[in-house]
Amino acid sequence: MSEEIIKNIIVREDEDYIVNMGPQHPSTHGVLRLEVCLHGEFVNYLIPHIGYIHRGIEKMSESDTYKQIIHLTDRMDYLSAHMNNEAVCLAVENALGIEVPERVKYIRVILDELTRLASHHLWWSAFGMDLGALTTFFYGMRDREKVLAIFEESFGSRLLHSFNIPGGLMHDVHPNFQKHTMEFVRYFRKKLPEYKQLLTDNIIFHNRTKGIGIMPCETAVAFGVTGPSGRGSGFACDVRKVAPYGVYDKIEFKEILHEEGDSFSRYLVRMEEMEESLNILEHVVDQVPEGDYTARMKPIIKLPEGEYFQRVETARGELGVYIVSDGKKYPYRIKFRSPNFSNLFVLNTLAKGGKIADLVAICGSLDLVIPDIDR
Amino acid sequence: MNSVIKYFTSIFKGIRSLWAGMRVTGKYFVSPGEIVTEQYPENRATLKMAEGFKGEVIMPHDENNQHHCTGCGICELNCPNGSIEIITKRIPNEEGKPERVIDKHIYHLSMCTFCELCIKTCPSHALAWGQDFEHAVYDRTKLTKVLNKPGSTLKKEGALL
Amino acid sequence: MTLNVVMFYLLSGVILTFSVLTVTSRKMLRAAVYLLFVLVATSGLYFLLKFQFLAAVQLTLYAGGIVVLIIFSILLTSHISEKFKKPETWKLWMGITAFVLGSALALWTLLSHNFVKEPGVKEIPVNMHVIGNQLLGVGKNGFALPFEIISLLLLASMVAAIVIAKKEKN
Amino acid sequence: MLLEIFSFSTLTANIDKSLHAWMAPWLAVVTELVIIGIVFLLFYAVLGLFLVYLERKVCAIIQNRIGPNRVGKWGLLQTVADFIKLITKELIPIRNADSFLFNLAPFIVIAASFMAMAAIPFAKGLHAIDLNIGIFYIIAVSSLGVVGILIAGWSSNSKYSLIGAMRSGAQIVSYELSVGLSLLAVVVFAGTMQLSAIVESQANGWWIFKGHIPALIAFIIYLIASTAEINRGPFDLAEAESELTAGFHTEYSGIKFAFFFLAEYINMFIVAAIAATMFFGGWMPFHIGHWDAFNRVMDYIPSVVWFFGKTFFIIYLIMWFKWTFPRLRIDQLLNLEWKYLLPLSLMNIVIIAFVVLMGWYFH
Repeated sequence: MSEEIIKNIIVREDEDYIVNMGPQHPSTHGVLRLEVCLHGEFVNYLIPHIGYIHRGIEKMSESDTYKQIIHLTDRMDYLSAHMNNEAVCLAVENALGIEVPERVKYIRVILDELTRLASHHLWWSAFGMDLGALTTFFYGMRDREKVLAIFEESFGSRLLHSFNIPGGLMHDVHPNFQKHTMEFVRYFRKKLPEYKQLLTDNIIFHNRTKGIGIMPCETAVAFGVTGPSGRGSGFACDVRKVAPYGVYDKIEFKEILHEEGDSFSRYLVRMEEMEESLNILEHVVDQVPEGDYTARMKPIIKLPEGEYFQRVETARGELGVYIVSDGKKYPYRIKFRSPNFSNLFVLNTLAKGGKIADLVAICGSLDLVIPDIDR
Repeated sequence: MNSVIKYFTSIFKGIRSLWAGMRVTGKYFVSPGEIVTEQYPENRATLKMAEGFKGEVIMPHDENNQHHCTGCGICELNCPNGSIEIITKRIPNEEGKPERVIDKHIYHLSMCTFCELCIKTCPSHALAWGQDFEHAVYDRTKLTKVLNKPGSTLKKEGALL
Repeated sequence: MTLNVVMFYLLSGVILTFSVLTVTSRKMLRAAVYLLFVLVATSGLYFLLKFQFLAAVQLTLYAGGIVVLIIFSILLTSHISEKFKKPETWKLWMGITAFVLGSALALWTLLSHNFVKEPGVKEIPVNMHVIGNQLLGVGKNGFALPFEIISLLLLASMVAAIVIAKKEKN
Repeated sequence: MLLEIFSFSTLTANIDKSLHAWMAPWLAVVTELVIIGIVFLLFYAVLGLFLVYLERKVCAIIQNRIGPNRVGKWGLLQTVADFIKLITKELIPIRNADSFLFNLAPFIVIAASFMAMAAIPFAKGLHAIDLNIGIFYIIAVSSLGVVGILIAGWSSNSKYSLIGAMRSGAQIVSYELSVGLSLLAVVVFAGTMQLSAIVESQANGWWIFKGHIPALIAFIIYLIASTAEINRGPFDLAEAESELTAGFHTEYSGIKFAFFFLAEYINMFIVAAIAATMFFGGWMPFHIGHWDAFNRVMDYIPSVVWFFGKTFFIIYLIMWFKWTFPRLRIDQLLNLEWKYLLPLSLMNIVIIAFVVLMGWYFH
């Protein structure tokens, strides 16, 4: 069944009207090249060409200690840097059988949700801009700035804050962390209706996204499309629910699901996820217990021989970390199952038969981060 | 008849949704107080980075030009990018025995990824984050810095800086 | 020599030059653009004669309408590297013969006509009511019937175009 | 009654008289033409630069930014600096491009906007040519601009440009109908196509008020259709940067690009000026029926101020659209025209004819 869905044979012909979108193109959000075959305004097929910013993170990780890997995972999906780090940390902690302090777990959840919000802000901004509504970009960025200010205060950097380390956190958060987080939640609750008026309810936006790039649930499962993109097709794949980590099992939150599977439902999933993140934040911020910010760890971490796997929910879907250890201080092999890689390759199936403008809308609604594809 | 009504209601609904969007942008147009732009070089005087902002790695020195670095090389070991080089020398101490002290703590800012591992792992807390963020230079060799100041010595005891 | 005469010769020169260029150019889009210049210059002649309504109609219909459609269809069908082949010799000679005969006929007609010298061109004010009444009039000088017939013709050609386009798709 | 003190006709008449006094008649005419040409060129350049500045400021404030603020006071010289940059930039020759057409295209676009500008009444007595088919002439010449866009897209030998040009062609050809029909509404009301006469006909109230609902509908249709006609957002498909990078002018650089850029902004001004003239009375001050005292007070504001005030108000509306809405898709764009705007404006014309016939408007 799923093999049939994935199978798409592309026949190239000499008279095909090929347009190269990328590697530098405004709508691919990075150095991704799409070889698009057009028939007038319609897309016949498209072939993604990846690898323009391959940095060999997996290979580099093989000569890094487990603590040093963290600064590389930051740079895969830079918009969910925190979750990427968490995946490695959890994998190492589980392998060593370390129980991290409660405080760490709660702070990690808060950071997860803040990072998710910041990532969705950027996605909303860029999605609006893809569809030609340039003002959304600045509104989204304006609100994202508030999250980044919280990050900067506590971790010293705004985007790539290698803040998680195996065993806990790098250092304790700023005393004002909780206060500022609550301030942000209140602020953003006021701004969210504007997002709705400006884009969600807009008739042009409806026309551009409703019924565009329909991805049935089977297709999502077959391609392994996870995260908001998969949940927009009704594929219940939220790792926070399926395999809870941290304190997600103690928190009540909804898994946002929409059944239609078009660009608009993927959009709605993310918009409602933002609201849900705010709910989680409100719920969790006051519960952070006092305590240590890290468990006691040896200076040099050596994992026992064996294979370890941990998955987390990043802003874009399921990130899996697979570590093979031979008992040394470096991992023998480390493999990341990155969500964007799977999300990208459904693009041909979705965009085929649509228009160029639809391709842009679909590409935006899948919310791809190219460095995560190439790693 | 039904389709005619539908046609006109769709027009009005469309116009109403467009008007809702225009109200948002119009509101911001008439309230320039909402402007969030930071005018960077002008606000240098008031611009204060958060404490613990990762500008660059520095080695704090006290008023006697003394620092805490023993030259043990743990930071060099822990750095994932090789952006720290430790050069030590041996000088005789008070008892006349040669002792290993830091000669140059070389820090390549151009390679640093600000992962904080050197600062975190330093056993004598000799390193810290500097707040300076204006790193642009015309020559990349200028990004290679020597963290210990010339003529500085090791502070044997005393409170941390 | 008044300015009007200077303008007349200027416009006529433009028309003649670009007409020749239109038929001799071997690149299709260039020919279409030369044709555009010819048509614009023609409307300039009308302006010179103070037939402003006619001039504007000329601009809208020919320059703005027909040439745009021609260019549009060229965009859809031909590639930039395409060029017309040089015409074969016999075709060239046939063309030249047709040109000589045609211009002889035109010249003969012009020269044999007895032109009456008018003292000056008077501007005829365009009255919207008159235009409206004439376009929809059925009596003398009425355009209702020609108007309808032309629209039928256009409809027929549109249907034909759709049929042709449909066929190609299947 | 209109005050004569602000009329430009005395000034122009004086210049005419003094020129004729010490020159041969033909030389005087040529001199006048040269003066008008220079005035228009200067106006064109200053207006273009100012509109670019205005757009950047307006969008900046809408987007919670400051906008240009470095060059000159409030960044007023920013666009001048941009212009200097553009004219000193290298003109990149495109391999396999049809260089003749490639170089010609910007001039066609800019000439079309120039020709349209000539017929706009800027103030009382400040009117280069008052054709008695004024509005028809403007529609006719502004339709020439699309030729420039089409050949720009084709001759660049670039796929993005070609798609942009084709979109633009389809768009302009279809939206011209709605523009024409919505302007026809006012022509029916005023009973003339001469712009000066249309302005005079609004001495006792602007058509948008006198013509109440049908005129309002016509105005809205005109605003939408003309925004589409000048390729501005949300109808900027021809240069949709997220799809086609820059559409038909992808391959242009330096001053040739600046020409397209300038023409786009001048077209926006022309469109707004037409809307101001047709619906908002052009340079005619705000008058209400027979309230003579009120009308006299209004007359003290110079007609130039009225004209530019109205025009910039409409320009602001157009900018407001652009910075709020997402872009339409090409088929939706054509749907909007053929399924909504065109039937509505046809209906509207019939209603207006009926209203005029019955005299159901304020006069």
